[in-house]
This record gives sequence, C-alpha cells and structure tokens, in this order.
Amino acid sequence: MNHPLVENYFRMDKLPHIWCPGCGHGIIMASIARAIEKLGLDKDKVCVVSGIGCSSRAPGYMDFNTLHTTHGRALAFATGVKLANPELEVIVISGDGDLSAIGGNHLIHAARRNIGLTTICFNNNIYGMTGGQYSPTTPTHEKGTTAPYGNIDKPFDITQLAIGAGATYAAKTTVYHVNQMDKFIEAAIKHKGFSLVEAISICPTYYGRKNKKGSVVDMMTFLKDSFVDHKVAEKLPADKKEGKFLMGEFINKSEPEYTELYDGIIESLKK
Amino acid sequence: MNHPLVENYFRMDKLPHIWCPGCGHGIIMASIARAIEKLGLDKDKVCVVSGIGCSSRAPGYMDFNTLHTTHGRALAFATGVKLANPELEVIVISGDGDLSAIGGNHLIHAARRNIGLTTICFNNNIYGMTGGQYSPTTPTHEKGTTAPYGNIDKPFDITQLAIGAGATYAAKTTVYHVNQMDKFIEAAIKHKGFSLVEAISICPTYYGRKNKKGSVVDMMTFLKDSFVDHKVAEKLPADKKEGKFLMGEFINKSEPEYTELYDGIIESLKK
Amino acid sequence: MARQVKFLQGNEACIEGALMAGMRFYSGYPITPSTEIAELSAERLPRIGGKFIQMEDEIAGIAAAIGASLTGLKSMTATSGPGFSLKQENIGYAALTEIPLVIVNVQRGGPSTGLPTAPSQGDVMQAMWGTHGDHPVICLTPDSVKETFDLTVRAFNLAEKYRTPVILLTDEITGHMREKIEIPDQSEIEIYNRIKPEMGDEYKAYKVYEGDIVPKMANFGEGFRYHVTGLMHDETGFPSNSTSNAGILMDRLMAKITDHLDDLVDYEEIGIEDAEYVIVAYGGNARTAKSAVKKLRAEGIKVGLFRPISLWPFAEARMNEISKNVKDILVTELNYGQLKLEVERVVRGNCPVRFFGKANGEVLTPEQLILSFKEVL
Amino acid sequence: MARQVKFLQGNEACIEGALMAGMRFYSGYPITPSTEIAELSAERLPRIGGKFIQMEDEIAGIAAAIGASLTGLKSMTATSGPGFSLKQENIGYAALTEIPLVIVNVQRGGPSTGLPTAPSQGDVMQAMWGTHGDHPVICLTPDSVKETFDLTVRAFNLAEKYRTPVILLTDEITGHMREKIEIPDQSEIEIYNRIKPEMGDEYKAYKVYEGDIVPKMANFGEGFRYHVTGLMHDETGFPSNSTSNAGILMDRLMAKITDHLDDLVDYEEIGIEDAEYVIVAYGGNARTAKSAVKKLRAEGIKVGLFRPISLWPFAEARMNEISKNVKDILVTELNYGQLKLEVERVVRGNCPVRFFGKANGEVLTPEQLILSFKEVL
Amino acid sequence: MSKQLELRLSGSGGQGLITAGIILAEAALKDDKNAIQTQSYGPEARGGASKAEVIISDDVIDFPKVTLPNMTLALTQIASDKYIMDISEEGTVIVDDSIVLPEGIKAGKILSVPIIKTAKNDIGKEIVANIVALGLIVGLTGIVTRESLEASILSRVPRGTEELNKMALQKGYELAKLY
Amino acid sequence: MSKQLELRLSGSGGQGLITAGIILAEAALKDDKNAIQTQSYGPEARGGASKAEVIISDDVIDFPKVTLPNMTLALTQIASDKYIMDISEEGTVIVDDSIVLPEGIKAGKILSVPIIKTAKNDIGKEIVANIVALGLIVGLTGIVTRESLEASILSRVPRGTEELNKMALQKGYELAKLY
Amino acid sequence: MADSRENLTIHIKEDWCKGCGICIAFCPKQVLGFNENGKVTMLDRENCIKCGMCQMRCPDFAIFLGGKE
Amino acid sequence: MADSRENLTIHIKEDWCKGCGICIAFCPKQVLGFNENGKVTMLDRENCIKCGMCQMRCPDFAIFLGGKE
Ligand SMILES: Cc1ncc(C[n+]2csc(CCOP(=O)(O)OP(=O)(O)O)c2C)c(N)n1
Ligand SMILES: Cc1ncc(C[n+]2csc(CCOP(=O)(O)OP(=O)(O)O)c2C)c(N)n1
Ligand code: SF4
Ligand code: SF4
Ligand code: SF4
Ligand code: SF4
Ligand code: SF4
Ligand code: SF4
Ligand SMILES: [Mg+2]
Ligand SMILES: [Mg+2]
Repeated sequence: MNHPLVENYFRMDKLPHIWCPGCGHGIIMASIARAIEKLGLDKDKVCVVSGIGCSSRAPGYMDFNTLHTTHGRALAFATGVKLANPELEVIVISGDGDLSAIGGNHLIHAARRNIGLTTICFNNNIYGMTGGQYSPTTPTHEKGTTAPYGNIDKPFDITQLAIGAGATYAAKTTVYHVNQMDKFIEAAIKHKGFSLVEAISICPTYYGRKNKKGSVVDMMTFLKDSFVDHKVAEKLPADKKEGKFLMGEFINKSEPEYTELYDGIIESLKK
Repeated sequence: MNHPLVENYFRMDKLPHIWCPGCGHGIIMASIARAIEKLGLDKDKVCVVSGIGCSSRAPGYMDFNTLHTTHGRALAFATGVKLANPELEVIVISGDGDLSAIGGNHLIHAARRNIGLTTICFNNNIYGMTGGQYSPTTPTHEKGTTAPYGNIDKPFDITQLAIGAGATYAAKTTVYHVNQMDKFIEAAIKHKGFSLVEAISICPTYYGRKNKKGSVVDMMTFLKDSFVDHKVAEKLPADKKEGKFLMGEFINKSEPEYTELYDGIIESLKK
Repeated sequence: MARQVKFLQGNEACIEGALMAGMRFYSGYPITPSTEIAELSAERLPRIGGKFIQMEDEIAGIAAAIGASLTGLKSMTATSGPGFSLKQENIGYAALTEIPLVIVNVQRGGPSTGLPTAPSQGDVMQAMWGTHGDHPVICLTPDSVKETFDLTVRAFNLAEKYRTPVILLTDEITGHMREKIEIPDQSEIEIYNRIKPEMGDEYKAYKVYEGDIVPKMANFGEGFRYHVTGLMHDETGFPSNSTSNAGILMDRLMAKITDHLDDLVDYEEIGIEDAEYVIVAYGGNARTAKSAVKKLRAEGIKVGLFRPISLWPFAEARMNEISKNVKDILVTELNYGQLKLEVERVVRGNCPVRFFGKANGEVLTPEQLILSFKEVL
Repeated sequence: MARQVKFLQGNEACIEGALMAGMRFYSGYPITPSTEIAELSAERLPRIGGKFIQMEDEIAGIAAAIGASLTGLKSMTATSGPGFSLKQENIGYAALTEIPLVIVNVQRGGPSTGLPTAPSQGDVMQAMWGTHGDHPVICLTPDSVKETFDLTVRAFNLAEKYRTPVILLTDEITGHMREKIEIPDQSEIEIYNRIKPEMGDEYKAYKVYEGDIVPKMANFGEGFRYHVTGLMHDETGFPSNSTSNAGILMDRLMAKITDHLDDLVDYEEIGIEDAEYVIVAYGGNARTAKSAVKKLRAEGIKVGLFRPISLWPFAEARMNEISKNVKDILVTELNYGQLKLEVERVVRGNCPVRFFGKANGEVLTPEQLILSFKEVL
Repeated sequence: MSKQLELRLSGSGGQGLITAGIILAEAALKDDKNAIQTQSYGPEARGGASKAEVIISDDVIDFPKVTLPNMTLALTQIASDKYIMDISEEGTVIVDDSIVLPEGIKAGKILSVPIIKTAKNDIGKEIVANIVALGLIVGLTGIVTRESLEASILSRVPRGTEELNKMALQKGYELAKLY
Repeated sequence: MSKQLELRLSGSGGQGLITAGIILAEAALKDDKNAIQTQSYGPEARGGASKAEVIISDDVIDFPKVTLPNMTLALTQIASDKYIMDISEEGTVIVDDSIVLPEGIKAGKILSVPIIKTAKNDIGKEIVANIVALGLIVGLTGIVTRESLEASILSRVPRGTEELNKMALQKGYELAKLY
Repeated sequence: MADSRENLTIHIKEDWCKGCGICIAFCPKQVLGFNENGKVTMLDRENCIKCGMCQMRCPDFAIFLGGKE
Repeated sequence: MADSRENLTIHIKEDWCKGCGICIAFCPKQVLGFNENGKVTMLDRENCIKCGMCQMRCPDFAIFLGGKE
C-alpha cells in the first residue's frame, strides 16, 4: 500500500525526491501537506510557489497548482497570483537564501502589505543548492565554502525581521518539532493576511559536514535540545536559557488583508 | 558674506539646489553638514553616497567624495566603499522610496552586517522625483498618483524595520526638530556599526498638494504638533498620545563592526 | 458605443489600448517617462474590476504580472531603461515558461540614469538580447499616438496567441506627445484569447496539441494542477535534464518566431516602389523621417521610407529585397546605430548602408536628416 | 619565484590571474557554475590583505565592487546567466561612470534557470547589449584554462587602461575542466594601473588630459573630492542636461572602443592562409572546432579556424578580409546563432555564412561538427 | 507648411499653461485641423519654468516637436529668460507686461501685454491668466474658431468656473484687438 | 589519437573518485603527458552517482570531454547502472565485485574486482578504495609511471595517511596482475 | 487517517528510504533499526505504539502508518 | 561659529530664498517677514535673539547668522 498523504497530495511519479539522505526539507514538505489535509483545502484552489534552491524544488513534488520561479522572487510572483485571484490559497516555499538573501525585499514588502500569502521558510542556515556558501542565517563563526575562516556576519532572525516589517502571523519551529510545525503551518494557512512559518531545517551534506555537526541524528538531536518555546523560556531560570534558541508563535494578530482591501476599492467604485 | 557652513561644506557653484520651495530635503542636508562640522571630520575622508530621487541629489551639492548611484542601491555601493577603505566615513543619503522600496533589501542586509555606514533617510512619504506616487511609507488612506482612491498599503516604520534587521543605532526625527536631528546625525556618525537616522521630510509639491496638507508652514506645523519623543510619550496619559507619532533614539547598542571583524581575519591569517 | 475622438499622450493611448485588449492586471514600479501608464492603470483598473499594484521594484513588477497571468488575467507592466534592465531575468522566465504578458518600455536617454526625461532609442538591441540565453522575442514600436493604441492591442493579442512576453518599445517622443486619436468601439477590435484546455483532458501543460501553435494554457485554480518552472522541462512541464527534451523545448520556442514571420513581421513603406534611396526609421524618430522624405520627394528626389513596426522579428526578407533595388540605405535612429547593424546584416552587401543618429537626448530634426541624407548625393 | 605548473579548473585559473593582476576586492553572490571563483576569492583575498564579501544578491555584488574600485582597489565580481541579467543595470552605470571592473560570466544553459550545470554560450549578445542605452563594451572569451588565466589578467589591465567594466565571458566547459597551466612569475606579468591625478591639480574628474586616453582617476579618500553620477555629466563630473555635453560624453565613451581596435581586437587563426573554408568558433566550443579542423586537415581539406578572443569588439575588419578569400564560413556556437549574426553582418555577402550549434546543454563533438561541415562539400 | 502655427507657452508650474496648450489643440481638432502638443518634463520642470508647445496645422503633422516657434508666450521672467530668444524671424513674442525683455531679441513682433493684471484685476482670479492668454493668441492668429475654443475650454475647466473662464476668454479677445 | 586514454570513474559522492581523477591526471603531467579532467555537477551529483572523467594523451588534447570512454570504473550499483553502458567496443569496464552487471552490456573486457573489499579488509579503510582503483587502472594500462602516480598521490592525500595510501596503491597493482 | 489505531501498522517503502536513521533514533519505543542494506526495518512490531512520529519525521515518505492488509 | 553672539547678525541671500516661509513662521521672536518679491526679509533686527533657528530650518541656505561686516 502507499502512504495515504503522499498519494493524495503528491505527484507520485516524481518521487523519491532529489534531496540528500537526512535532508530536513522533506519533513517540512510533508508537514505542509498534512496541514492542507487537516484544513480540507480543495487541491485545485491551492497554489504553491517557490524560488530556486534545494527547498524550492518542493513544489515540483506537490500535487497543486505549482510555480517554481526565479531565485528570490517567489513572493513577488505569489503576490500577483493572490491579488489576481484571491480565492486561491497561496503558499510560498522558500529557502533561507531565497527568502532572506536575494529575496529579502519581497519578504518585507509582502509582510508590510499584509497580503494573504503563507510563507514557509525552509531554513537550513546555508545555500544548499549551490554547495554550501554561508547564508544570511548562518550563525556567526560558523563556516561555509565562502566563509572559510568563519562567518563574520550577524545572522537574521527571519521571524523577527518579518515582524519588524509588519507581518501579522509569524512562528518559528524545527524539523524535530513536527507536531508543533503542523500546528503552526495550519494556523498560518488559516490566518488572514501575511503569515510566516520559519522552519529550521537541516542540511547534513553541506552545513553539517562543513561545520562538523555530526550525523543527521546528531543534527536532529541538536534541534531537540536547543530550541525551546519562547513562552516556556520566559519561565526558565537564566542558566537554563543559555545557549537556547527560541521558537514558537511570536505574533498572531488581525489586520485588514490586502486583497480584501483592494476588493473594497472595487466595490466602492461601483456605487 | 556667505553662509559659513555652506562655504566650508558645500559646492557653492552648484547652489541653489533644484529642490522645490519648502522642500524639507535642504534642512536635512544642512543638518548632516553641521554634524560633520561638529565632529570635525576631514572632508577628504568623508564619502557621501546616494541612490536616485530628489533626496538623492544631495551629494551633488556636498563637498566630499560623492557618489550618486542607481536607484535603491546606495547602501550596496557604500558597502563596497567602506569595506575597501574602512578609514572613510561613509554616509548614505536615501529617500523613502530609494531606501525602503527598491532598496529595502540592501537596507536590511547592511543593518544585519552592522557595517559602519551611517544612513540618513530623507522620508517624505512619497516618490518625489517621479511626481508623487505612493511609497512604502505613505500612510494608509493617503493619496498618491498611483493611489487615486487612497493607499491600502500599510506603511513601513523604517526605523523599526532596521531594528528588526539588526541595526545597532536607529533614531527618528523630523525636519521641524532640527536640534534633535543634529544630535542624532552626530551620534549616528560617531556610532561604530550600522546606524540609521530616519528624518521625516516634507514634499509640499506632491505629497502636500495631493493630500491637501496645506502650505509648507502647515506641513511643518503638523510635524511639530504630532511627533513626540518616545521617552516623553511613555509618560503621557493615553489621550495625549493619540494620533501622535513617536520619534527619538530607538536603539543604540554596541556590537562588533563588520570591517573591523574583517580586519581581524586578515590579522589572524598573518600569524 | 461609437468611436471616440480624443487628444491623448502616447502613454494614455497605451492604457486605452490595453483596456480594450482586455488587460485586467497591472503591476509595476514608477519611472519616468513611463509613469503615466502606471498612474492610469491605478485609476482605471479597479473601476472595471481589474487589479493594479505598485510593487517594491521592477523585478517584483514583472514577477507579479507573470503570476497574475497564470490565473488567467491579461497582464502588463511598463517601465523605462533602468527598470527594463532589472526586468531582464524575469523576461527570460516568461519566455521559457510561455506566459502571455505585455512589457512596455518607454525609452529614455541611457545608459544608466542617463537623461531621464529625454528621448532615446537606445534599448532596441536590449529588447532582443537583454536576458541571458536564447529566447523568442516579439517587439513592436509605434510612431504615433494612434499606433501606440493599435500596437498595444496587438501586443496583447500576440502575447496570448504565441504565449510569450511581448515588448512594446516606445519612446519619450511618442509616449509624451499628445495627438488626435480616434478610439474604435470595442466591437471593432479583434481580440485573441489564449487557448484553454477542456476539462477532463489528459492535460499536458507544455504539449502542443494537434492544430494548436502553442500549448493550451489552463488558469491556476480551474482544476488543472500543473507545474511551471524556469528549468528546462518536457511536455508535462516538469524539469528534465535530458538534453533531448531541452532541445525539443528550445527548438519549439524559437520556432514560434521563425515559423510565423508572416504573421509577426510588420512594417510601413512610403514610396519604396520607385525609390533610389531608402531611409529606414522607426518609432518617434520615424516622424522626423516622414517629414524629411516628404520634403525630399518635393525636391524630386526618389527617396522612400521603410519603417519597421515589428522591430523583432525584423523584416529581414523584405529589407533584403529592397536593398537589391536601391542605391543606398540610410538608417536613422536615436542611438549609435543599433538597428543599423541588423540592416547591414540582412542586406548582405547589396548596397551601402549608412547611419545617421544621435544619442544626446535631442530629437533629430527633418532638416538635420535631410542634410545627412544629401551627403552622398 | 619560478613558474609553477598546476592542474587547475578554469575557474581556479581565473582567480590565479585575478590575484596576479592585482585584484584586491571581490563581491558577489554564488551561482553555479561560477561559484568556485567566489569561494577561492573568499579563501585567498584575506591572506593578502584583500577583501571578499558575499552580498545579498548579484545587484549588490556588482554595486559593492564598483564602490570598492572607487577607493582604488582592483575589483571583480563573477556570476552566471541569471546573475548576469541582474547585474545589467549596474554594468551600464560602471560604463557611464568609467569605473574599472572585471565581471566574469561563466555561461550555463539558459534562458531563465534553464540548465544550471550545463554548458552554453547563450550570453554572447547579452554581453554586448544587456544593459539599456549605448555603451562601450569589452568582452573576452578564453578557450582553455591557461587562457582563462591570461585573459583575466588582460581583463584587469584593459579595465584600468580604458576605465571601463570588462566582461570575461567563459563557459561551463572551460570553467569546470581541469588542465595543465604554467603560472608565470609575477615579474613576467605586465600590469596596467589606472592613471591617478597628481595632488594639487585643478582636477576635473571627467576631463581627458593631454596624452591620456581616459580621465585620470583619483581614489576616494585621497584628497580629490569629486562627484560620480550615472546621469549624463560634463568634464567636471557633475550632471548636465545640456545635449552637447551628453553628446561629447557619449562620443568619448564609444570612441574608447572604436579608436582602439588595434589594441582591443584579439583572435587566433589556424590555417587561415590557405583555407578555402573557415570555421569560426570561440570559448570552450573552440576546442571542438580545433579538433575538427585538425581531423579535416588530416583528410586534406583546406579548412581554417578563426577564433575570436575578444568577442566585443569583434574582429570585424579581419573577418571581412578573410571572407573575401574563402568559399564558405561555418560559425559554430553553443546557442542558436548569436555571433553568427555578427559574422553575417561583417562579411557583407562576400561568402555564404552557415551555422551549426546547439543550445540543449550538450557540448558539440568534433564528429558532429565535421558532419555539419561536410554538408556543403 | 502653409498655415502651421508653432506655439510655445511658458511660465511657472502653477499657471496652467500645459492645460492651455491642450485646450488650444483640442479646439483645433474640433475645427478639423491637426494638432500636437508636447511639454517639458523632469527636474527642470520642478519649481522653475514650465513649457508647453503646440503645433496646429491644416496638414498632417509629421515631425511633432517645435524647433523654432512662430509664436511664443512667456508669463514669468524666468520663463522669458529661458525660452523667448528662440523665435522665427517673422514670429511673434508675447510677454506679460511684468517682464523685463532681454536686449537684442529679434522677432517679427514683440508684444508686452498685461495678461496677469487683466486676470487679477478684471476677472479677480490670477489663475485664469492662461485663458486670457488663449483669448489673446486666438484673437491675434485666428488659428481656431471662437466656438471651438470656448467649447474646448468648457470641457476642461473645473465645474463652477465656466463663467469665470468665459469672461477671461472674452478679455483675452479684447486685449488682442489692442495689438 | 594514438595513446589516448579516456577514463570514466564513477561511484558515490564520498568515494573520492574526483580526487582519484585529479591524481591520475597530475601523474600524467609529471610524465610530460597531457591530461584533462572533468566531472559531474549539480543536483544529479547530489546523493546519487558522482562521475569524474580523465583524458590522458601524448598529444595536445583539444576536445576536453570524454564521449565514449575506453575505460570505465564503477564502484556502486547506482553508478554502474547509470554510466557503464557507454563504452567503446574494445573498452574495459571495471566494476566493484559487489555490483550486479546489467544484461547485454558490450565491452572489450569486463572485470569484476573486489576493490572495496580489498580496501576494507586488506587496508582496513574503505575510504582508500579510490587509491586501490588507481593502482588497478594504472597496473592494467600503464598509462602513467608508478613513480609519478605515487608522488601525485602523496601530494594530494591528507598528512598522516601516506603509508595507508601507499599500501592501497600496492594492493591495486597486485589486483591488476590478476586480470 | 480516520482509521483507528488498531487497524494501522507501520509500512516501509524500502526503495524510498535513504537510511538517514531519523525515524530509528527518535522512535519513542526504539522498535526500528537498520537492515543489511542500510535501510530502515521494523524490529519489534509488537511494541510499536503507532504514535506516527517515524512517519512525521521521515523526510522521504518511506515509513508510514497504514491499514493492515 | 566660534563668534560670540554679539558679533553675529542675520544675513539673507535673497537669490537663494524660495519664499517658503518656514523661517518666518517659526522664528521665536517673529522678527522675519516677506518682502514684495515674496522673499524673506528682516523686519526687526533689534529683537532678533540670534537663536539660529531660521538658519537651521531654511532648506535653501538663504538665511544665516554671520559676522557683522
Ligand atoms: C539570480 C540567481 N542567483 C543565484 C542563483 C544560484 N542559486 C540557486 S539556489 C541558491 C541558494 C539556495 O539557498 P536556499 O534558498 O537557502 O535554499 P537551499 O538550497 O539551502 O534549500 C543560489 C545562490 C540563481 N539560481 N539565480
Ligand atoms: C531602477 C529605477 N527604477 C525607477 C526609477 C525612477 N525613480 C527615480 S527616483 C524614484 C523614487 C524617488 O523616491 P524617494 O527615494 O522617496 O526620493 P524623493 O524623490 O521622494 O526624495 C523613482 C521611482 C529609477 N530611476 N530607476
Ligand atoms: S544539499 Fe543540503 S539542503 Fe540540499 S538536498 Fe542536500 S541536505 Fe538538503
Ligand atoms: S518634488 Fe517634493 S521631494 Fe522633490 S524637490 Fe519638490 S518638494 Fe522636494
Ligand atoms: S509509530 Fe511510533 S512507535 Fe511505532 S515505529 Fe513509528 S515512531 Fe516507533
Ligand atoms: S527516516 Fe525515512 S529515510 Fe530515514 S531511515 Fe527512516 S524511513 Fe529511512
Ligand atoms: S536667529 Fe532666531 S530670532 Fe533671529 S531671525 Fe532667526 S529665528 Fe528669528
Ligand atoms: S526658510 Fe529660507 S527659503 Fe524659506 S523663506 Fe526663509 S530664507 Fe527663504
Ligand atoms: Mg538554505
Ligand atoms: Mg520620498
């Protein structure tokens, strides 16, 4: 028998996917499908848009209206899709490089406009597709092929960046915390307005190898041990918080959605 | 006799400038010069970089090493100048459109890297140069030539955006509050690392006219009456805060500066 | 509704044409001297249920337009030189993925920021070659306000028919001059709409079905869940590294142009029949040439005007034919000789090809052109 | 230090050449198949006090390199098709503002994302016409690892000498193949540095002083407080809307190329003297042609190879001359015939010009080329 | 080339000369003539002088730009300084009477006319100086019919200002009679 | 074309076949031969099979790519499935003995050799399978001298592993004698 | 997924398993292991609590809960 | 600017004044006004306190404190 989720929401003939053994991207892709299943969305009305990168290959496997665009531009294409047809549930899949390096401007503007797009960032802290260059989320001191002496950049906190830009829903989670991921992605899709789920992924092939992070399982264990929900963290004693990264829902508020406001203009002109 | 500041820091033969009567940009340009004078910087070691826009015409008038680049890219050019020669004091002048529309990505990345550039945003809430289209900072409901029915976008708070991206110095002020502006620009230049001063300007010709904001003096009066320092505002009763915009220094913290970190790598490799 | 006589700028006529052709989506970023096109879109589109959005930059401007086209809305973006440069990557994307789209470039003085308010024709070769990789190009250029209207309609029709981005290359001259234009009634205008698959088909998104010239195009959201990618792909639309699939796709894309030259190539001829000399001119600068040709004809000189309307594909065969019967061809453009290179190529040495142009922000006057013309006489 | 024999990829040789030429600044954004150039820059530059920065995108990559060049550091950026498209606006800026700079494009299969790891020569025309507006272009293309080294050095020298961006157009074939290369000693390499003004001059940043071919270029920070702008400007460097100033500037920029063809035009000829047929090929694909020509010669067929090394400016005069003496020219490229258009133009009908190429991600084999060649025999 | 008027209207940004140019051209269309209007753009149009040009002809107008106007109007000193020297030999230069004419200007006719004063004093609204000027120009040249001009004005001016503008037009015609 | 070896080395990403290709080519250079090395890139190199190709010749090598190898090595099943069918008529196919050969393969010689086992069992490090393979190939073809190959290996392998690699090389040569 | 737990059992699609070991490491009951091909295998079906965590964390859809057939 | 206040006085560069009225409106002592050309003029030099606010807010460098000459 076949995996029921896969049969229903994926293009079976395109699988198995090209990702490396233990690449976290597949975990996130499955979580998106589960959220869609849970919400009972009409597959014909779902559009998945991505840029370029390992992560951005995901739409090719997913059985929806899928659009694999140019590097960094997924949100700009998606904005056109959504505004042109607000009935579509538009989900954007984008890597940390795609979304926050070359695509950073589209991220902050989509967030600002509060347009009803759901963005899932597959954040593996590296440019996977091109072979392991440091990305805007590579932690300081870590290595990439273009940071042979350790990265001197300060990394973005993509979730906080989106909030600074005006996002009305933003959450962070990891490929270890799959139950939470399902929940956040579901909430993000349901959310009216711009939503972002930053899913911390793992790239054992480049990031892991270059930075001696051990096996795939070691990398997953690291996520398990070092991420803590920010609400939980608040209550922790200082020494327990050290070296921890915060995850969880960071913002979830209601503001007018862009395409609805636009439809309001159209309506008002009819009078 | 001549204006001493102008004689010392401006290219007399290029003045008077092209800006419209009452355009706030001239006020900010003068404030930058005063800060430079106050700090006693060597003119030969100051480099002023801009993009394209009314505001971006400023460097042409200023007697330093001046670089008028392409629309939105000032910070990217400036990053090259600064990294190549960290001795230079690099000041970036950029309009709200230049800095936060087409140039938004360079803003967040320069802020993230904490590279020692001082960015002065001439924010007149409109694209002045091209004749009054709404910009990413045009308030919701206001009009622009491309928002004839009122803008439905939510505006950026550029200062908060920069902070979300990692800026270590960020302040907001207005062309009415010139003493404060002088102080912030001076602090920003002195600051090690990326600094931003968002100077709220006025564009009577397009923004003012299109939105019936009255005379130049009315527009200045509006700034006077509606901006309040965030530290002051904290202590105000709620009703006094209504309709007010916050200004002031929003962040001022010390973190390693990018070009110094790079020099550290060079040093470490010498051993 | 009867015909309406209006006095419009070229940029205004462009919007009138676009709306008549069925444009329902505009996304762009303002830039002189194209901004009126954005401004009028913002005003007119919501009145008819269409959508306008000002994006954060030109790259996003074309990206959103491509996205919108995929949902079935006829889409346009307009810009000028610097913005046209920024759009290049996504122009290639639209060409490879076969998304109907109209891109207007109201040329101004380049390179770089150049002379932002001055006329120029410096982007002629860029329209053909601006993006990386071979790709099909259709590029039209009007010489009047009325023709701006007509060619905008044609640009939308060709975009739909050939599933490809179409470039309307105007210039500051035609964009900003006001001229009389008789706007036809909607009923008089021929509209071409993309061919959609029937529901229930075993739909292959990039297969050309019998009788069609391009793949049928389904709207996102209407039940065909297909894949669009800027990677080389096969008939199903999915990426394929196979070189034979890549070759098939590329050959098919290029053949959209080469197999349909009869439909695509467009030009105007004045007095070519008996011409001993031919002036080649296009766009706003053709107005100068028309005036000059009339004056020269009045002096009894047998000179004709050849005006390409489709710059790309260029009227190669016709130009070559003409070159066999004339003493001399003078190409005139507001640049350093761009289309002149193409003319030189296609005449294959049949006659000398001279050039007269300027790229300093001025228009050419008929008198200057006449002077240059007479240099060989 | 003596010569060193190494076994390197073209991309590695590029960095060796750049460092010898004096590169001290690299800024870019990774993209296959050019990434090794960035990676090696990151590793090598800080060791010699130079600077490497990975910018947020390709636009910023070239922008930072221009900024760095203004402070006096020799700068480079490298990319491939999609990134090359994005850099176009600022290439025009560098050309107009006359900033020395080397831009490497390791061509891959286009258009759009295309075939990211496959060889192609699809950006030949884009290298000339990719940005809006007329502008001077120097573009070099190597056919071996060693020549990648040599031309990188030459690119830096020409950039400094002519104060202009120089494009090194390589391809996945030469970029990724490893080959023997003898790296000369630094002392054997001729280095050209930009001419700097003497302190105390009444310095006009954009005036060409007696005896110079371009304006002297001061480093930002060394006491000349001048202005650089992408607007049309006069000799002082300040914007000027005057059409005569614009014309003077543009003429001067274009003349950098047209007045120095002797210095700039570069090509290799094999067996042209007695050739009845000529194959034109360049870059990685010239290796196929060299092999084919040898095999054909071995069969007794009088065929020669003409290999442009400077693609732009193209060896127009020489090619025209050759075309007078041969029966047939076959241009071969990994695209749909780009340089072939230029060859057609410059031979002015002197002989037939045929084309053989592919743009499906494969290389041409000598056997395929021989087959195509023999079609006319 | 016979009956071709090449007109340049110049003044400051707010004086409505671009509108005036359009109105005149539209009047010409109503008279079944051909017309083309162009104007200045860009930073030079900011604050400083603004310029509109109109060509009206019985024939088809190929070349759309005015090279050497045969009539130029200037309403401000800056505009006058910048634009009036370029005039055909038999051309007419009209300046507001507040303007100091440069030395050495050569033209067929040079008229200094109290256009702004007329608008301000006789109509009470300086803003209609452009319409006064139109009346003056058409009064002098007869390039379009009065009916067409009036209709054209009425279709372009804001509601409620029709009478004001008609008056201004009338005053313009009256001024024309004095020259 | 005479003494030209066109060699394809294939296996999985971690097996060091690209390094092996470079080592062999560098050995050829030491012998004053010409050599060119190319390899596979991109997503197909991810996870799946990796491929390096080397041409070694006494003559100048113009065309740099291997079209039809005259020797192919495959160390994994996936690599074998993908790459070994392309072989010149008189060519030699060498596969690790863990590999199941496809039906219908035509080649001059087909050798199934315990390369990985040798590395694992005789040297104790599977990672040196690439060097065992090099010894085998050079043992079979004599395309480079033993001295050059050894020097070349020693200049490329990590410090401290020299002896291990020498042993591996020796084992490779020994294997060659069996075929 | 409407099936009640009893009717479910772990299925393995060995072709798709890339042997990353994630499911094995984080199975709360430690009932999974590698087979000789380096792919996942069920060692102790009895003790599987059908929590589905293996399925949720497998990046390759190679292990999942499905109906007993 | 090292000059002490007494030695300073307001200077006006009428050419550069664009008549925006900012200095006039926000002069704390209200000593400035428009002249017949719509440019700024000093109405009451006596009462000027030389605070420099006019100078600091003039977008056009048209009014400033300088030495008495
Ligand atoms: C314009 C452009 N620049 C660069 C590239 C090369 N490129 C492709 S994917 C990528 C980075 C991918 O990183 P990320 O988005 O983090 O995805 P990952 O592969 O890590 O999942 C880059 C730089 C490109 N395809 N297009
Ligand atoms: C690539 C590019 N796109 C668009 C333009 C047109 N343009 C010039 S300035 C400008 C906006 C200026 O707005 P802002 O930065 O806020 O400056 P302001 O004029 O308001 O001071 C625009 C859209 C351009 N020059 N280049
Ligand atoms: S390279 Fe990294 S991100 Fe890409 S598929 Fe492999 S593990 Fe995943
Ligand atoms: S248009 Fe606005 S921003 Fe530009 S100069 Fe005039 S007032 Fe200032
Ligand atoms: S369902 Fe739970 S218990 Fe069973 S194998 Fe999977 S993870 Fe282990
Ligand atoms: S998680 Fe999936 S791919 Fe990894 S070992 Fe388990 S079944 Fe195999
Ligand atoms: S210095 Fe102060 S008091 Fe004097 S005129 Fe200026 S603003 Fe008024
Ligand atoms: S602020 Fe300056 S420009 Fe404005 S009125 Fe005063 S002096 Fe004149
Ligand atoms: Mg990544
Ligand atoms: Mg602005």
